[in-house]
Amino acid sequence: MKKIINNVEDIVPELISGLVKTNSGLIKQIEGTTAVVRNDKKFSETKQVGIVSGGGSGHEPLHAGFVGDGMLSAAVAGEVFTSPTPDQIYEAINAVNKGMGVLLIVKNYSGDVMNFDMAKEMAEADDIKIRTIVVDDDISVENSEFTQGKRGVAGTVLVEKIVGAAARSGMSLDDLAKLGQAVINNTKTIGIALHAATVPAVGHPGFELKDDEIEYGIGIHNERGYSVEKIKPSQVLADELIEKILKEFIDKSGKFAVLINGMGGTPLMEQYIFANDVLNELNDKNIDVQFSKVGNMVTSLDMQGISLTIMKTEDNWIDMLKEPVVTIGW
Amino acid sequence: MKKIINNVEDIVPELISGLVKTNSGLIKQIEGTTAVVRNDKKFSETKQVGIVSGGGSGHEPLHAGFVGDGMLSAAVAGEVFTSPTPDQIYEAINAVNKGMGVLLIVKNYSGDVMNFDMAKEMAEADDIKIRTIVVDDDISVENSEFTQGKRGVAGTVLVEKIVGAAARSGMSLDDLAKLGQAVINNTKTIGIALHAATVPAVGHPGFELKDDEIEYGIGIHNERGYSVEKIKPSQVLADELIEKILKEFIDKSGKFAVLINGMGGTPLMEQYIFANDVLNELNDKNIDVQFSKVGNMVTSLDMQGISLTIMKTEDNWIDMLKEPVVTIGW
Amino acid sequence: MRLELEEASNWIKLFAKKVEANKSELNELDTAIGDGDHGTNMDRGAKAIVESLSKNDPTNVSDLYKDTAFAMIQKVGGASGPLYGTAFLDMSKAVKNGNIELSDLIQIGTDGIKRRGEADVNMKTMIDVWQPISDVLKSGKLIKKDVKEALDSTEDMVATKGRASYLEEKSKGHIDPGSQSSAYLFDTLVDVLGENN
Amino acid sequence: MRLELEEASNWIKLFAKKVEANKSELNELDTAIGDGDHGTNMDRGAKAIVESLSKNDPTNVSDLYKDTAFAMIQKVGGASGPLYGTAFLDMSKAVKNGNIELSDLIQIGTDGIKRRGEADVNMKTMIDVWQPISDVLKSGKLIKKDVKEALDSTEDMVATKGRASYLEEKSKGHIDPGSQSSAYLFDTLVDVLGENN
Ligand SMILES: Nc1ncnc2c1ncn2[C@@H]1O[C@H](COP(=O)(O)OP(=O)(O)O)[C@@H](O)[C@H]1O
Ligand SMILES: Nc1ncnc2c1ncn2[C@@H]1O[C@H](COP(=O)(O)OP(=O)(O)O)[C@@H](O)[C@H]1O
Ligand SMILES: [Mg+2]
Ligand SMILES: [Mg+2]
Ligand SMILES: [Mg+2]
Ligand SMILES: [Mg+2]
Repeated sequence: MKKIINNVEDIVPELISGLVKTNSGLIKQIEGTTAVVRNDKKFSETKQVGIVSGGGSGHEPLHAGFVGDGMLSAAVAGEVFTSPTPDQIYEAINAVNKGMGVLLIVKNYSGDVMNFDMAKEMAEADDIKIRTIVVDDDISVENSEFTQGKRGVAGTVLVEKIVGAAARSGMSLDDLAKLGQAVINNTKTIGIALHAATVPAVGHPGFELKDDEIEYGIGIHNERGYSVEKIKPSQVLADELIEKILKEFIDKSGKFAVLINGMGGTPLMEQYIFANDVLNELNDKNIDVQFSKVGNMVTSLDMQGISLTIMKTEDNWIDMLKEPVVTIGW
Repeated sequence: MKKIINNVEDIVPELISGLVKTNSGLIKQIEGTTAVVRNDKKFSETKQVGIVSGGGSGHEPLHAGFVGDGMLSAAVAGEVFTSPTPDQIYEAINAVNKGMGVLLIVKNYSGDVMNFDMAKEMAEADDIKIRTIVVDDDISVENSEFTQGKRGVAGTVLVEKIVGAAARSGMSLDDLAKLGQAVINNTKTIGIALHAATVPAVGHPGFELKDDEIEYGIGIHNERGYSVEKIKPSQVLADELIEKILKEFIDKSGKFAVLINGMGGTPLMEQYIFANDVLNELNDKNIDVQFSKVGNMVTSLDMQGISLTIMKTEDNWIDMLKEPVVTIGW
Repeated sequence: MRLELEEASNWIKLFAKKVEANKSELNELDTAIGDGDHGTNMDRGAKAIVESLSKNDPTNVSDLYKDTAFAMIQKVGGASGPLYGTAFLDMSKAVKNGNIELSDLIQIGTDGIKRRGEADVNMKTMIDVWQPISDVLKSGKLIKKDVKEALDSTEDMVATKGRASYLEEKSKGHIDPGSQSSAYLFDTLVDVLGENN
Repeated sequence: MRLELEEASNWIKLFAKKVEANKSELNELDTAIGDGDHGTNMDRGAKAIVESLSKNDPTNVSDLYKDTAFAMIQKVGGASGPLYGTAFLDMSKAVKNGNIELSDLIQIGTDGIKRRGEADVNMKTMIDVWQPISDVLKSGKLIKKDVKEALDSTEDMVATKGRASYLEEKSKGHIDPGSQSSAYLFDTLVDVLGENN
């Protein structure tokens, strides 16, 4: 394993320290935690529902990179690929609560769900109103009804963007939770890997792929997918993933949003070539794409690969996606 | 070689097509070229000196990702790692010329210098006033006086940012060229690689490094550096690179700007850990850092590695670096 | 049978030691069907327990379990932190107003895990060790063979909760990592009680 | 000696063929001391030349050289595009008002490269083939041995221009890729002239 790090145990505090040092006007660290909270003037002057997200580290810029006016109020970073602890989440809730309540955006992993739940119980004991939405956009796991359910992956950032825009405009906690759940229901993602990630504490890639193989349906923590196949041209990959995702939408009319997400080790060049193929194919299929975004948003350490997220939007979601925000990563 | 592409010959047009499709409010393609030009309302309504940059592809988001209000007016993309041709550059010049002249920002490679020179000659034949600045921030090549000179690398983006801000504020062509040259003189970069890039037409990494080796002083086109050593902790790397760069500045007082640049295959996590070490060390050395930025700005395909750029600023350069811009990549 | 402070304290410390010694083994089990960090997580928790106990030096079993719970909750994260944390927190509350039977105590911990994890037996989780051990204690003495049997039973299960559930059928044929760490907990309990408890 | 349209046209077409056939060899040379694309670049240029000539079917040598120059300038990029392009553009201008001596023509092309590249002999660039060939032509007939000698002379040079110059001393021991493509140009010139020119 070759990584630009110091001690493996210091990865998260050092990462947060680097983030905060290079963006001090935007975010600050919550003392004694690896959580960050907005540090801009507008934040201290304006009342709104607090939006808190978080999860294991290794997905940068998610989540800390999406803290700022119009997106998250605070983000809590756990150890690499490990949910943060309830006390840290509780601190973040306290740091953003302005009396209008706090919405928690959680990715659907048992660890995250449980730790955020415990933090919620702690905050409720202080009479803070809390609502939780659980993102589960990954459609690669079939039969998910009988299990933990689907995973939360790249679609999370679109949820954070829309909910963040609505919170900025003054929406109430209950309405935000309702909106967030509607967005989640309409957001579908699937990913492929060319090369697995190397978890620093493990020291070798989570799984092995041959020189001409890719894996379909991977998660963002090296969870293996549903099949290994030979690499194909970008165009074919785009067609396959689109077909799989579109099956999830019964009604294909209306306005759609698309996210092409790099997994960390795949350069922008490939992401844009893939984006070109995706948009061409969606256009051929008469899907009306009104918003699209490309880049490393929800990564998996140094994994090489991409994911495709398609969202069927309602109301003014497209406008909310397009609203300018001040964050590191959007 | 595993890459998400179609035909190797179609990489650049498809990449540009993806970029433009996903950012149509911001940039548009100049017909018949792989150059892009600003497409925002303000561009068509405001007069300013045109700022054109460009170079080989494979460094995304550079340059097209920095086209927008406050940075570049247009960017010209050549084949992978190959300078664009003069006719394309000439088209870009024509697309941005509003009568106040056009500044060309060129990285110091003989191909780029010559092709931009020819485009300049073509435009001057049309009575367009042209000035050129040549970025050569890479300090890894010693004895550069006797050769082609130093290479232009990640510092280019800081030059584009400051010159772009000044152009937006209405600065004249001659003053912009003077400013740009002053910025270049004060900008120093050095990079390391953990893994070489794979040029698609070649199909294998440009050079081989062992599992515990890194190469110091690499260029952004797989140009080899000055030494191969064992990987070290981020802190040690930061100290070494800083020491090497600070030697270039006689006067270490004043305000400094810092860019930590990912080479394409290195995740943000490592970049921020490295940034933390860099800022700690500069702080210990009493260097007054007033601006810092972290991210994949000037990449080298899928190369794993980072570069460190330090700039000694003058006048209001820090403010110009901090000014908000509307681009894909800044 | 009830655990007094000294026994309970020995138990928790032995458990922490066992976890630290078997960090890599737990990571390996979790690499096969999870994300490879159960050992790292539990090791962080074990160290936090040791630190907390030596700092607070709890003077009753309720505080002992509470310190254990807080150390797990605040330092582990992931799935195992809240699960062990909830078990011990519920156990702490239960013994607050007077010591209770060991078999009741473990059932209370088990119920905490079930509630927190929204899970039950046969889902290939640590519950598949906690519940059988609780049952054994109710009907008599606990020996290491009981622990081993419970642990081994997870091997052939298909996971329907936790990270291993994404693997569906492919989760079969592997011991559940959380069940292994729970087996360490009950092995060390037997060590404290003696095989003739 | 002057090149008439048919000879000149044959020359350029043979050169394009030779380049296409040796694309990988040029890439390999450029991988050693450059960025590995000289073959890809020149091949793109060669294809553009062929296309342009078949489309425009130039009726005089000036137009022939101009079409060649434009194809190189517009399709090659990198360093070699402007260099070959400038050489042929200057040659086109020179023959516009009447054909000139071949030795003068090649010297004009060489001067164009020197001007564009701000370079001279002994810097391990294509100039180290163009200039010696130009000298040979001035003093008599050109044979392939002359071309080979000029090409081989680049092997021991240290590059001070172009991408290879970043390698400083390490650029020694390798043939310069642009000199190799230039050697193809002059080898095919000999083919057109015949070894007894
Ligand atoms: N919902 C749940 N209910 C009960 N136990 C669970 C649940 N989810 C996970 N577990 C237990 O937690 C263990 C994994 O812990 P750990 O690896 O530390 O957390 P994570 O899965 O977040 O990485 C599993 O082996 C299983 O025994
Ligand atoms: N300044 C220069 N003057 C003359 N020839 C040069 C100069 N720079 C490069 N060359 C020639 O160009 C060749 C490289 O061409 P090519 O690989 O196509 O371009 P690039 O270096 O941009 O990749 C070199 O081998 C050398 O012969
Ligand atoms: Mg985990
Ligand atoms: Mg090149
Ligand atoms: Mg785990
Ligand atoms: Mg080259």
